[in-house]
Amino acid sequence: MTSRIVRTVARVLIPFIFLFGVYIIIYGHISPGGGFQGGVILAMGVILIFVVYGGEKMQKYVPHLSIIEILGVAFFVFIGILGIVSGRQFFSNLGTIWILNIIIASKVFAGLVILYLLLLRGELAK
Amino acid sequence: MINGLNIGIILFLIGLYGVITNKNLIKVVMSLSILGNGIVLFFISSGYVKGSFPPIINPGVENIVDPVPQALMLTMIVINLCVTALALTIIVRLHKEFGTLDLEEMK
Amino acid sequence: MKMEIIWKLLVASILFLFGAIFISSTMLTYPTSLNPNISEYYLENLHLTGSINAVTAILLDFRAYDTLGEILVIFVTISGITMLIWRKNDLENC
Amino acid sequence: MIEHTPIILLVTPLLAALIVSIISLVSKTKSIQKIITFISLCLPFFYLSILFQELSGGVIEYSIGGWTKPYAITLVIDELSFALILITSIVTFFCFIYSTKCMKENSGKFYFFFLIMVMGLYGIFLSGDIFNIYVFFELTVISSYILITFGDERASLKASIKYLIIGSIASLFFLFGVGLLYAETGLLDIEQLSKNIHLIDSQTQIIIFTLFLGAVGIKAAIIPFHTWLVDAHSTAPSPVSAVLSGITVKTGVYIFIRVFSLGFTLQNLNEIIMVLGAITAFGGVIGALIEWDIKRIIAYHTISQIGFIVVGIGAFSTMGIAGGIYHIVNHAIFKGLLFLCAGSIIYTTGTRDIREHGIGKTMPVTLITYIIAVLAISGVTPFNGSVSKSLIESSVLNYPIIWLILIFTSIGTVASFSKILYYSFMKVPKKYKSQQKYQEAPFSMQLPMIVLALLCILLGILPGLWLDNLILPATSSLVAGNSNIHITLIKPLYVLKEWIIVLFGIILLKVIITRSRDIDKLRELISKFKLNISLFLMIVTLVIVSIILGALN
Repeated sequence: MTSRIVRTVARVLIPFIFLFGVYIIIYGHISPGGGFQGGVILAMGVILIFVVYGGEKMQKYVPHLSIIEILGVAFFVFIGILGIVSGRQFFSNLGTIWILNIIIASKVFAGLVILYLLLLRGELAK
Repeated sequence: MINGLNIGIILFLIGLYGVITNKNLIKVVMSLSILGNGIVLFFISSGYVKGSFPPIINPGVENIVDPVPQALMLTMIVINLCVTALALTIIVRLHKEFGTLDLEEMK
Repeated sequence: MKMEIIWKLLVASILFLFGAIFISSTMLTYPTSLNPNISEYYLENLHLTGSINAVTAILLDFRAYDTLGEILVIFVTISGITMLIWRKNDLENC
Repeated sequence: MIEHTPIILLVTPLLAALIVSIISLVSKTKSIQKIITFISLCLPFFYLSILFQELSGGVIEYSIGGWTKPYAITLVIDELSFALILITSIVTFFCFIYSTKCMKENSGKFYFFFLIMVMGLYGIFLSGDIFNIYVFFELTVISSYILITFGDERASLKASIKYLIIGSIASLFFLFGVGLLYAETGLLDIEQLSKNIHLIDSQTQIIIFTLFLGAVGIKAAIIPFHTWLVDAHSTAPSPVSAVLSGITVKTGVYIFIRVFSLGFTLQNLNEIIMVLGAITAFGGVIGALIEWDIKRIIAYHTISQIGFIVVGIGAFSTMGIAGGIYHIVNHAIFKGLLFLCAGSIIYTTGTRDIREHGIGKTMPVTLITYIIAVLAISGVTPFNGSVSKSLIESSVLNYPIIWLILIFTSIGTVASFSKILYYSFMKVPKKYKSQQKYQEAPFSMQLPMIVLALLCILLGILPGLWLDNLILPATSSLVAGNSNIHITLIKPLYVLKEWIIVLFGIILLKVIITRSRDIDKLRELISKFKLNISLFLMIVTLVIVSIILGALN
């Protein structure tokens, strides 16, 4: 178990981390930032929770996060195909940059959290 | 002489030195990351122009840095992250199987 | 122990040689001034993408195909790690 | 819709992979996954037939996102990439059919990674953008790192991490080359780069070439960059080995052709590449002669045949390039066949050591297809290897030493494969009293072997099928000059030479069998060639190459 200082600081910091992550994602096309960066920040917030309060119990959510992963890729390809369906080229611009930002952010977020959980599991299984 | 490009090349070579001389697999993977970071520094500095602004085109902004290397490097960083994660997972498995981190001691 | 030091010195010297050749011969003539230049084209057409952040526009519009490859790399890695960590030794011999 | 065929070709395996991974989360039944994988690997043949008709009207280009051509990422299909996509489709399809029987457990995950690897291969061959090639190369190699670990547990993990370390160094070398090219020219499109590369001064060109040589050398396993290959290809499951040896290594050669035909204005490049190729061809055979593990022997031969291809490309004449590209295609077929044969032998006997097999005549299909593959890889008329090998050999007639090395390599090839034939099929091991009673492998494993063997014969009898339609047009776009090579089926002098090679090969085999104890000592010596030493030698080679080029230019 982590010390009281760490827990208190984490409790104060975590909401702001999430807020900052969401800001980075949804303002990605008009200010510095974007899907990857925001997704990584969100994932770091969650991983901070796991580190401080223990992530062992969260192993059961790995399949749910995998579904987010798969859906993220599927939506990305879908937006590419939308370009063909609308009579233009693959990945034609349809004013979709902010949607792609959100898709990528959720995908990167899910991916990094799964990565942490799996490596934690590998550590535990030793 | 001391600019981002040359420091990038030197970091690349330091990473290569680490990969060749280290026996511990974790350190080898760390050296691979250094190698990658050298390339990132090289790319970013190759697009840099002194005294210019970040590539966000607000009205009235002139002389900005080259945005293409930055975009390429975002792609490359994520790929490198994935390779590192995969390498560490395989190393965890190897350590479980052999009880050592030295590739030459694994029989 | 002595072999170790000699080996490291050897590696360091050959890499030093490599780096010397490398740095001495790459006197880059940036900023690039070739006529069909990618970044100039991207900046000229930036207003068509609906984004004023050039890096995001390149990543998600001009070169979205690269990004597709990249998110697939994440996807494959995560699936691979899932398999490697949860797998039992139940493989066919062929 | 027809103009979107290139991207649909690429998206099909991707969508199939997504569906397979969703299904593997939901249910445990394998049959749906098999059907989906089967369909998605069949469809490319349909797309390719459309593309072939379009190709007669010139190079197909498809710029993604609808931006103007040299600035957007462009999918380019010319004859070279079409030939490689076609051979990729053929080999992966038959390896999939083979794998339905021999991969029982974990197969949902297996099909997922297999499909992603196929998609990555298509992506490399389709792409006309140099950074995009890097992205898809990473996709391919990451899925192959994972596919290798499906093999035998402990050894495959070791092979995988070795491949991972060396492979990522290769990718980073490649990326550094791309970075230098971008910093110098501000371009990423291959066609535009080849028009503008003469603007770069020769010192920087040397460095760019050296970096690309390091990257491509590792990916194509040119000696001394080869140490990862034998471990990786021999520990993977056999269908994966067939794809890795047949296609994935060829991506290195493909990038090599693309980079080399960028048109570096350097002197004496051809000689350096030919020398490296000749060393690769000879060294691979030496490795194969001293091994006892069936898959390691075949994997060493991948190195040796890559050497042949590199020599052909290094000659950079019409004959050499045509021979090199045709040898890529042929090698994919017979090396795939050899690995599948090895897989079915291991499947029935359960061991990899050729001294313990003692199969005899109990597996006739495997025996006959194996003999066809051996004759093809040794370059005997009328099998497919003979055409491409004679093209490559006649392209280096100006360099007698390299020609002699290639002839010696062919002798060693015959010897090491007849070693497998002698031990696995003819000799009965001492520990068995009489001939073992083995069952032939299941039919779904026999079928791919039979088809690939028939392809070996077909491409040998009718070399014009590929050469006239795809490879000579590809060559003429790469090399200026006349593209009139007349391939007659039987040239008596060549046939005589081939049979003399076979004769010498069998004599060499006799020598090897009598001196097997010395060979074990030699193998001990070579196994001391560690990962870090090989990396060191790699850097030394690169430094030497750059110094030689610097002195000559």
